[in-house]
Amino acid sequence: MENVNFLYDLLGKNVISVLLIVSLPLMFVLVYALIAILAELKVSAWIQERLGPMRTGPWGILQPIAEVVKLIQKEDITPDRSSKLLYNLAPFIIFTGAYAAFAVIPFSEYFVPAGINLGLFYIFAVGSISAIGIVMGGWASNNKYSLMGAMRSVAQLISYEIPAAMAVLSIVVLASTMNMQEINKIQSGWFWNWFIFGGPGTLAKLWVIPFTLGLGLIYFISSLAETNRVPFDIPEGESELVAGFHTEYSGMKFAMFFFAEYANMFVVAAVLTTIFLGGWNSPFGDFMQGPFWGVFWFVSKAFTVVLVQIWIRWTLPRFRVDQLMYIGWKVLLPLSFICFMAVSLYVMLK
Amino acid sequence: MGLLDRLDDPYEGGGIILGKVEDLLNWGRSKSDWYLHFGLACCAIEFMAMNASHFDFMRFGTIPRTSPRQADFIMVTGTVTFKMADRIKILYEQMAEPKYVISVGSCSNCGGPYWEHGYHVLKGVDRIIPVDVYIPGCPPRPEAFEEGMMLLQKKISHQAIFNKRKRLESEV
Amino acid sequence: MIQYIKNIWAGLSSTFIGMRITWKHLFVKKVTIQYPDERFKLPEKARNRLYLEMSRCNGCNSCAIACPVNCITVETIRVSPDDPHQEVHYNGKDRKLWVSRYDIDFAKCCYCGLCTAVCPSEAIQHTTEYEYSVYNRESLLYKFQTLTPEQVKEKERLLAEFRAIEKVCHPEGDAKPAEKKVVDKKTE
Amino acid sequence: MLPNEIYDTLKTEFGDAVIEYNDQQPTDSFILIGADNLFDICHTLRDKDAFLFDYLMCLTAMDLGENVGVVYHLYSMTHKHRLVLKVTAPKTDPKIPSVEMIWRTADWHEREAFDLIGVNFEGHRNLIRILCPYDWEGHALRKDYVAPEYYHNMKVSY
Amino acid sequence: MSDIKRLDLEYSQLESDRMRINVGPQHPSTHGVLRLEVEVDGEIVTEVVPHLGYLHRCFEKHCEKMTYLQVIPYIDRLDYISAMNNEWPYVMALEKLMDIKVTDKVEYIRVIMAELNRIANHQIAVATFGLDAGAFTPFLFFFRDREYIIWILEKMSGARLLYNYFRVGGLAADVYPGFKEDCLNIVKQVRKTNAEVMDLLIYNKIFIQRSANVGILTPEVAINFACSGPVLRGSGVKFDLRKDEPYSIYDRFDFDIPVGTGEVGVVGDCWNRNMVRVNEMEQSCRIIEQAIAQMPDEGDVKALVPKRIKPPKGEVYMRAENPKGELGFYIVSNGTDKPERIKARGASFVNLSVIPEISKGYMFADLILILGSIDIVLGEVDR
Repeated sequence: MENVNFLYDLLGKNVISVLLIVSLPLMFVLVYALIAILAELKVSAWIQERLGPMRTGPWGILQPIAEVVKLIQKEDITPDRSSKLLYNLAPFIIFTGAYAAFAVIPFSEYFVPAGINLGLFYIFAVGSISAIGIVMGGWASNNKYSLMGAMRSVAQLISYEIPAAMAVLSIVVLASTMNMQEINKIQSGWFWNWFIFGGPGTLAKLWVIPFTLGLGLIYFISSLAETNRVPFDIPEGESELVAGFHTEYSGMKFAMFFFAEYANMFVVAAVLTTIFLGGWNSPFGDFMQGPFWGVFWFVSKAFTVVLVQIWIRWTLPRFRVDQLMYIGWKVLLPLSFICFMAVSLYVMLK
Repeated sequence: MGLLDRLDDPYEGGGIILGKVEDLLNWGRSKSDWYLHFGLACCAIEFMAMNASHFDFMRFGTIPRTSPRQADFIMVTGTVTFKMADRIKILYEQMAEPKYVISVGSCSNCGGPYWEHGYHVLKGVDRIIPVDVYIPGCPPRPEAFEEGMMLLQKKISHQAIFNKRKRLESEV
Repeated sequence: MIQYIKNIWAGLSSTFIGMRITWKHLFVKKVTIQYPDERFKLPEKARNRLYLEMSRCNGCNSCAIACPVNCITVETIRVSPDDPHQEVHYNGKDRKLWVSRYDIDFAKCCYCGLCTAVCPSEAIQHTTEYEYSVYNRESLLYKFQTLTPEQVKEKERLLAEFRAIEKVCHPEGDAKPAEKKVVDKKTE
Repeated sequence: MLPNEIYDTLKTEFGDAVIEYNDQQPTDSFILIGADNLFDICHTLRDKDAFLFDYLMCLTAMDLGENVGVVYHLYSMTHKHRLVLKVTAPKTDPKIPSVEMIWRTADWHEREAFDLIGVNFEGHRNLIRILCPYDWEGHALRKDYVAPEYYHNMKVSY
Repeated sequence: MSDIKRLDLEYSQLESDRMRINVGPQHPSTHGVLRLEVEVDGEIVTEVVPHLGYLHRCFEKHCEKMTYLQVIPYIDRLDYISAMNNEWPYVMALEKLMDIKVTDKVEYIRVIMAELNRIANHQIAVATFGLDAGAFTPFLFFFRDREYIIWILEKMSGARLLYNYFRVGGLAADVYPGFKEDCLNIVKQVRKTNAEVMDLLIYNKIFIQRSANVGILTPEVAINFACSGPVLRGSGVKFDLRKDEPYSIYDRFDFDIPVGTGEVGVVGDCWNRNMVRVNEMEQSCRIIEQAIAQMPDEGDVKALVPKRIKPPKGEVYMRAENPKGELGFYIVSNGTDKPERIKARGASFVNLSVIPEISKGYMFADLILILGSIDIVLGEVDR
């Protein structure tokens, strides 16, 4: 693919531009995480007829900044009987896993840090890194709650990887590419060209729309589980496991977990946006279409998905661990197979 | 309390830049207070009521944490018994610096109604951990909790990291 | 199999019902009272901090007796007849007792309202004041007496003088026994 | 059934073990029984069709000076009648048979009575302190109880 | 402390990796300071040992030192969520001991206060149960409504939580103008929120999955453990002191006793126990409406008893249907103005003792729900 990166064109391919391109997503992650934290606080408050943070800046919009300023100053405790190396390494690994996924996320037609051809495959590969970090952190903390949280979390991540992968695979079959930029390009045009509505095609695609909608739902549910959000937040379920695998973490290391969680939320939302919701494409054909509008559309779509995740969090109770496995293996997996076969059939007939 | 306890530091100074940085850091600490809710007795119900929609404690930037490691201050709401006292001490020691304690209600202030004949009641949580703010009441109104919170924020924002600050007038 | 599909449907539909409810609540008017800026109006008989109107207090000690937690300490001195500061009570009678000490320890107080119920002169009252958090617990010990320590000493001296004279006049001791009335419930 | 009828029935069955029937107002009328036969009497009260006292409302131990007494408030869910039983034992050696096997609810009530008054329930499977810490000394609700000065280096008195 | 451990033989002989977890005393969902020593085999709970006493505030010792009037503030602090209900059996016991009849108006006000407080208590119970299951929003909806109830109670008594309102033979204060309208508004609001929460929480599929068929308590076990209140009724036993032993004026009202029906799950599980509470709120609303309609406007509520209450020598056990279950006071009077002995039979204390029995074999997450469904208040457990 031609994969034009306008910054390379602008600055030439040297160290500075590479660093800039690498750090742009980092900047984005930091700013986004702050906004997402604020959104979480505010949305939860409004749903509950409260106001949320009000006294830090106008309407409390500086609240996340205060949190960061505070977390920097907090003492960094390493428990005495923990496994020091693993304990200290875990947050970095988790954050690396979340951040590395940003490498292939196409923010716009012209901006994707690394437009590799196996983009979706890469995301799944990198996404699983966080499982290692979680189990490291949970085990090294030398805390029973942490250990239980870590075990649950890993079991959950592994189980839900499969339906999510099946959902993505169906779209790969539909688009016949794993390059995320390509997938986006296929979906250009009006919103009925999005893969959640069966992708571009004639009216013959009508019968496949329920299946692609189902795939979108399956991916969304699995993504909730992969990011440990309610109703799948059993690894850190407050009422059972105090704070789950990060019970013993404090200060900046805890902040890393925090950031990684929100970054992960964005990654799954971005994947959902890319493969189902048309990525950086405008929903209205050529209206507001363009490289910079692309960033706008992409971010706003992804952020809407994040908001829905937050919305669900403050609506539902959480599952029990066996029910979670049941849903993963006995509901989502068979359904995703059915949808996959339907989509394959559609591709064959096309 | 380590770094932040240098109110009695003999030399003054630090200059404008350090002063401003300090302001920022103190602002961050005072505006973002994660608390370990230590619900013990009656006051805990009022505490829940304060977290509820009508009073909305989160307006002050307070977020509940269930793990002491991540908490900035601990709110002891209720009667502390001897059986419980050791645990409170352990939890307090597990918290990361800088840490603060708010003692809520008569019982944790000094044993409250149980101060005279309560053979099993610790007469004031300040006998085992240092308390920063005392909120009187049995139980205090939710607004009183919030007033205590503002008092704590005031205290935090007057603390010194780099240079000496004036003590709070009411604290002397 | 039918049950299986029904369960999935129930799960999805109840989730959407729940989300619809929370969505509605996202936009309703918020009920929060933003405390330091706006306040909830307390009912008049709200039981918060106690206040003692010293000019009405006649030192009868019934509040200290009624208090279940003994947070009120009252000490009184009898008014000697030749005291220059004779005071007339709110009900027109002469003051019999100088209240030399009236302490309420709000760290102990349980705000039950029993002391206000027994007060004959309505001197002690619950107020609607609830904002008095402090940095030091000692600040919660409120002293209500209006007499300065010098005045207390003066009164004690006057009383002692009066007693001495009385004793001379009535050596049999048919007058009231000379004592400084320290009222403490514990000794009761 | 009224308490006096229950008393008559028990008296014929257990003889001297049922000591006294008291119905002086305003006290709830109660039956005083000897400690030795308590278990059997309670068993009869629970299982006999005429009584069916399947619900132990309350179990109270109290310090009576020289004796300690235990009061059982019984209720029958089927017949809707109630009964008060009383047992006493000397304070120096307060041994009373446990009814934990009859009414499981008595488990914690008896542990509490042991904790606060020091009644020794014989036959209780797990008679340890329940409210005070396990290393607490003395029985707090006895009239002659003096609170310790320090507990784990914490001053007890104000 | 080896004697605390009381493992059944068959368990201790099994060779498997078990983990002992300490839940509490400071844990987000132990509803206070209960400590459960839980032995888990993987995620399955094999043994639960409750340790109490972390809030033992020596209530019974204080009673012996106080006069009868001074005991009332301490009684508020037993079950601090439903303080009005707590005071009632105590004053009733003393009234029975001293043979006092209270006026009709007092009775009606007491009923309304107690039922309002029952609604407030059940709101907390259902809300925290939802919180244990992970649903945060219903918690705040209930607390928003509870605030309106609290405002009424505050206007009546002066305090928000610990009212000290009932007196022997009367009440501390009369109703304020506009009381009836406030109560009727509350009833409306409670019904509205209940309908909403039904959809949001109670009939939510996830919630049903979590709480139905969990922690099944059979009626026989419940009676043998002397459970009471919604815990007993959730098991299908139709027993309510307001109907079975009508005290005060409850025989004048028309209301039902909700029991666990097994509509979802089986009778006696957590969902049914919780549902009984939701239904009881509706019944309380009905009682309040009837009481408001029947309440006489005229009449004195102040007690016509001497300031120093000196009941005659005697003993009395009085019980009343509290939101949590049967609260009984056993008062031994020795003829002076201070009681010889007061024993409080707390409903939570008795209901909690059933925990080790019904939580074996369920998952660790279920244990939290079972604990939540029993609705304990540690002030009443530890006294």
